[in-house]
Amino acid sequence: MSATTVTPGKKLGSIQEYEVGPGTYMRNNYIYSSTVGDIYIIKDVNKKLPCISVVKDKEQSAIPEVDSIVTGKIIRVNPKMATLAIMVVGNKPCKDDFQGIIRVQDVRSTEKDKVQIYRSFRPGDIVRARVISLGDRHSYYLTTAENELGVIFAQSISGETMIPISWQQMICPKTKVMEYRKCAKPN
Amino acid sequence: MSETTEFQPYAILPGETISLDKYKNDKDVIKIGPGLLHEKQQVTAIKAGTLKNHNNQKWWIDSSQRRYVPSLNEHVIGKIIAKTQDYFRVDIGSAHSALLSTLAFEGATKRNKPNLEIGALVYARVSLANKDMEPELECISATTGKANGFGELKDGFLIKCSLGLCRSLLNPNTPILTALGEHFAFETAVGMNGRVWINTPDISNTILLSNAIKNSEFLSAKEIKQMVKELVKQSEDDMEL
Amino acid sequence: MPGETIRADKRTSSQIRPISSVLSSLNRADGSASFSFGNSSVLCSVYGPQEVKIKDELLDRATIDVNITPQIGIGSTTEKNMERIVREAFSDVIISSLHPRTSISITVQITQDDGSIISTIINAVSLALIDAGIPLHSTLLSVTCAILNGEIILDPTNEEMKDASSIHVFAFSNTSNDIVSSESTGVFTEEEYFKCSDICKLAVSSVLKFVHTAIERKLQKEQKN
Amino acid sequence: MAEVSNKDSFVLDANTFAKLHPKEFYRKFLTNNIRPDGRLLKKFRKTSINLNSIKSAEGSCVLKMGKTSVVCGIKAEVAEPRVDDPRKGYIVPNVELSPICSSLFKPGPPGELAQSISERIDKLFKQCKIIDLDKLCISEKNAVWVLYVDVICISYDGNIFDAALFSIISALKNLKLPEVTFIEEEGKVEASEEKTISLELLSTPLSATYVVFDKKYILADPNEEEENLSSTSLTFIYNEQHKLCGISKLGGIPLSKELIQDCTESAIERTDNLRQLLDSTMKNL
Amino acid sequence: MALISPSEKDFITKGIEADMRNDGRSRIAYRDFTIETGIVSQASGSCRLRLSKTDVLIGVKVEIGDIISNTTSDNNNEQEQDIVNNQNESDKGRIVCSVECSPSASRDFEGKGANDINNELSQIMNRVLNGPQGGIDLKSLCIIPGAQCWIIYVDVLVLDYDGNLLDTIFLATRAALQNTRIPKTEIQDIGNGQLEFDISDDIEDAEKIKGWEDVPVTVSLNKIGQKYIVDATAMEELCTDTKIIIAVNRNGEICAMQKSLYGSLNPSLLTEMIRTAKDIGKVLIKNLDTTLEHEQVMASRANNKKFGFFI
Amino acid sequence: MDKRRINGPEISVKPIEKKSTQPKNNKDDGIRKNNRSVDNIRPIFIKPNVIKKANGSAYYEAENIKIICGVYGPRSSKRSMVSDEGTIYCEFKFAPFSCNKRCGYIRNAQEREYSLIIQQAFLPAIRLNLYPKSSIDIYVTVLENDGTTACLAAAITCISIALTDAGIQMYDLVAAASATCIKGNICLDPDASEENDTNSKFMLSYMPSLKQVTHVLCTGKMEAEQSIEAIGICIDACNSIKTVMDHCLINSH
Repeated sequence: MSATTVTPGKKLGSIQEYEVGPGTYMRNNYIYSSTVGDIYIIKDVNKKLPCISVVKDKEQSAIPEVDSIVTGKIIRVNPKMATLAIMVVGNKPCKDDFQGIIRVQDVRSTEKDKVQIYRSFRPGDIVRARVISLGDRHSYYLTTAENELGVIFAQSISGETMIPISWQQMICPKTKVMEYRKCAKPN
Repeated sequence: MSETTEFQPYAILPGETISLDKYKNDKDVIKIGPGLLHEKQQVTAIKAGTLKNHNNQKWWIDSSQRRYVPSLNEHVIGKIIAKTQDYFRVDIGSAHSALLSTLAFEGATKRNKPNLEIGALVYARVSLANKDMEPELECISATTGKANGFGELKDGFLIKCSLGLCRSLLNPNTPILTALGEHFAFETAVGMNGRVWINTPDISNTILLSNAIKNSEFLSAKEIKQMVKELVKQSEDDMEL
Repeated sequence: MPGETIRADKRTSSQIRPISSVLSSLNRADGSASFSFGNSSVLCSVYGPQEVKIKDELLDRATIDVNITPQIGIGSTTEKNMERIVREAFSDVIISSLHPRTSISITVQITQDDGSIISTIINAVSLALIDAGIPLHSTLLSVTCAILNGEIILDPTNEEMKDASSIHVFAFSNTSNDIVSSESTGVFTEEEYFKCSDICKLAVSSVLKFVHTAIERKLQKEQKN
Repeated sequence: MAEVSNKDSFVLDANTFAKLHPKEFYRKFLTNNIRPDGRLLKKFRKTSINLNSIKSAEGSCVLKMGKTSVVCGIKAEVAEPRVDDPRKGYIVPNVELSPICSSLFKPGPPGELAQSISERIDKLFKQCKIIDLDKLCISEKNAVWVLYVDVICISYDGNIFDAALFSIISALKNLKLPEVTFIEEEGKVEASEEKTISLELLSTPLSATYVVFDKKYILADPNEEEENLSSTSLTFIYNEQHKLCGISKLGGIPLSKELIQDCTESAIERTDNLRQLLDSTMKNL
Repeated sequence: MALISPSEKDFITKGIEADMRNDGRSRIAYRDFTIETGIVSQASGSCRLRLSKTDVLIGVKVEIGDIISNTTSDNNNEQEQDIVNNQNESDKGRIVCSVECSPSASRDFEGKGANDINNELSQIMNRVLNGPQGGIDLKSLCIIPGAQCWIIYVDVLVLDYDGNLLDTIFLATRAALQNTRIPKTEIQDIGNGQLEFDISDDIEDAEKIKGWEDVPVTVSLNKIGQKYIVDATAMEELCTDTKIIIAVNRNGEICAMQKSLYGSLNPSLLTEMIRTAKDIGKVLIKNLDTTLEHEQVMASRANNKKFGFFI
Repeated sequence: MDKRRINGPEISVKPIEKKSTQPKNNKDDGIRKNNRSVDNIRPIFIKPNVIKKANGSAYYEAENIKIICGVYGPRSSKRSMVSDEGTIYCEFKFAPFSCNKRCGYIRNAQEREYSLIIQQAFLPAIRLNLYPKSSIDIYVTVLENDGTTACLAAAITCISIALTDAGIQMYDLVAAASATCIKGNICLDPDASEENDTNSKFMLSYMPSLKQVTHVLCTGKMEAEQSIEAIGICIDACNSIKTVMDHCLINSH
């Protein structure tokens, strides 16, 4: 049993003592814990008060927030946009897939209007993108207009894993057939 | 085009393998067309029909079905089902409705766009067809960029029939169209997606022609000539009434 | 085989009832066929590849859905179980990767049920798929057999199935002689099961010959000119 | 064009790789004959049962098979028998796959899987004599027992048919029906509090299920992920005299006779283990 | 849900904190109401009640039904089935209420939203009126124990809505039950233990429902900010985060209590609410009875002709 | 005739209990038949994380009450309205074999009402502003029912554990207690037989450390002061239940 494990609703201290961190909340100038987990007090040099947070060990499913990097599989493509099933948020896989859309003007930063969607994505490709807004009822809005974002895994027609050779081309090692994709820069 | 030989036995069922190695002479490559699948060094049939080949190089299964699967550069007749700012949605009888960009017309520019009403018929060429995408159409020919026949089909009458019949109508030496041509003046457009458009000044002729075309599917050349003669006689009696 | 028992309807134990089938009997469906073993007859129609509802859409292949309506009334759990058997049997036969994000819907109406109805349905669906020109890896055909007081009888009627000790439905394809789909109920031993599967394989090859001639006759009618 | 080394340019950690490429993830394990959850290919998951824990039901069994857990409860009520067989009682098996056990199932009426399993269990009761329905007769033509056998799935992790069948058989085996007398004039049935009679089963059929992954690996007792990844499933139902009560091969890939035969020994062994487990749990009840 | 702008909400909340409401009422003051009873001829009893703009019409129909009706009786609505299920004695009648909000009353009653609200209101009415706390002597409704009994169907139609719907419904129901007449029944014993009954259909000797005076009325207390108000208007209801419904009968006993909406409240405020509800409830019942008597007197003076419906 | 399930006979009835000849030994010295003390709550056992596919789940057992609850979410909500705050959806169901009289498969009015009550009890406790556009789906199945109001209170306690197990941020755990009035005394945690005898039911759900009542439900005739006394008793019960919940969460953490 680690030092102090707390359950939701436990009074941790007053707002004069600590800064509110993740897993805690403030109500009539007292700080309470909002999840079950261990208390971590991190001294932050440029802030005068230490920041208190409660961390739950069993990672629960994350949900996409604005600016978080998500990874997913393309499920549908049409000239206006590509639809993506978000399977991983950051590096935590989520239990149920969320739906995201990459609009044709968010595919890349250069020559936005000359983008042909089927030269950028194909159904079945694994794509890494960034959330730009919470979007509408069904899906989040995503963008791949950065070098590290785009297709990280694609299969050629013959079913081989293709290797990116430039930011917009991939090659199938077996049949040497070249296909167009908006590839992500390998890290 | 040299005649196509029919390969015995007569009918092929899906799953039957076809041995082509005795036709494979060393230099040229055997091409396999629709209805056949090349898997693990053997060719199997995936549709039922008769095996046809074109001087032993191109092999395919000739089968007739009713559902159209778009493929590149085929001429189709579609009906406009929706209009948006920069493209029309066209129903061509395939799984997904096709997209016809407003700029894909001869002489169309951002400002003067063709105005087609919803429900209008259009004769177009398939410009993009792959299984992952919705098919796209163009009303300009691939080579000349001119319309040459593409664009809206005004009035006339549209009939739906099987793909096999449409393919045979496009084949010049099928008797039906030439036989009818001798007696009636009519204008027609045949789409590979099982749709035929017929236009004559006189409505009764149009109906007569469309029935003739539909019945001609299972008739031999002789029976077609006989049928056309009767139709001509019958239409002359109506004239006298 | 001498001394073979003759059944109620004068058939020997390894004799199938007369088969009859009509192709493209419906003009609005993309493909349709009716098939019957004696009085068990079924009408099947196929629509597709066509638009699919967003919630059933699969990104890399076509969604196959099967709908069976019984002779009288609306489908109950028995029909739902048959739908699952038929859909799973055809899941690998249909090359669904050629038409991703579409739906192939198979509708079956049981016009008369007099025994071995699942086999009749599988054969009717195969013929309807062929008629619709849906790409198929192979032609799947099926025959039912039952063990009635110790003896294996082919293509049992409802009466025979009632007092049979076990009923076996087998489906084979024309590309491999392994069992594609099999559904056996009742009490039986392993040897009986494999004996039944061999007998059914023989019967299926004779059904395959019938289907072959049926398709050939239809093609000859079409290739007149 | 520069030849690029084909090292996987994107290093993904284990569980992201499992989420994005489930099939390759499994192949990497199966090539050396082990499964991601540590079991050998032919190994069944640990099974435990807990009998008669629900007092409101006449017979009940809570079953855990790995992460799949189901609760089977039997309620006995009285009804008039059918006209054509006045001595026969009813047995009404139903499997509920409610949204509580997995996100696969939506609220509303039972889906195809639940209906097909209920149908297969109902057919099993009809075709192989598990209970003698005449024993359920209270008084001919006026009152018979109706056994409502309801299986509620608590946590769905694949192979729900084996779990449901085993929980039904164990619940039936220690069913406690109250002793009843039929009162002529009021046409009612009166149950006495204390004395209960139990029902002896003519045969105890139990099942073992396998799935075929990638046409060559046969996995016993698949969990939910293995069920999704493989297209062919094979279920054997054996009774206590090692006679088959049902074989069901669903799905596309054709299976040769040898493959089927090599599953039957392990199926017989599995169903015998389950019977021993049931008897030992009943002994130290 | 109808929407309210944050500034409006803030204005109302501040007002209530300072014990001032838009229409000048104090926090525990009720709007006055007008009643007309006996206005629907076919019903056994009826009443229309308007609490300023909230307008409700109640029709009470008394019918004969069988007591244990777990067989599929013809109008097998679910509500009735539930009342039968949890009423296990076999010598009691029952009361079946159903509320119908007509979409003309307010935008919230359109489409799916309507039947959620209808279900909730009917459920509360059924729970309060059936059982000893409902005040009505259910045993008196029984004709032949174990077989036939009187069933009182209370049908509520909401014509217009300006907040505090439930209190209006209960006031109107109590008035309608007071106005209801049950035809007289004679029971003959036709030998071999079978009982027979017939109903005399002249109006004179139809009696009142026994125990209608003990029927409770509800007081809805809406917590806004840290204070609570009674008889909230539609606008005030939009600023409420917690609503407590307390049913009180004429001698101040609590017959039912239920919280709704999304907020929470501390126990001391809850106990204060219960005490205020008790007093307000008693006062409310008293002046409901005085208005009914007053209407009786007015009606007898104008020799029983009732007019003025829909003015 | 439900076409989607296996159907038994049209009507089936429970056999009537023969009035057992020898009288039950109800020497009623104590107020309650099963001589539990007035403020006795049946011993509670809670075990989190029992459903693999659920984000969070919990199993609750108190002698003859057995409840299983699964929490799915936060996940994209199919329900129409877009809101910058998360929503809660709850489905409460009695298993067919859970009550004395067999319950049907389709949720009846009482189960729909309990689902609504649970939703209203948890709305003040969950930090919904952290889960915009998502919905938290709570599914409760009662496996064995010994007192319907006690089951409702047990379900609320069990859901708090499941929500925390799912990692959903909450202002405070929600504990709930039920009570009834027997011979003028307020008795806690009534079982089925006690509930049938009296018609009064009382249920209160409470956030112990924020000291806020999130839901109260009461039927049956009670003096005003008595209901206030009942509220006090239930709040003390909720505080003691909270200690059990804390203990269970910290152990399984």
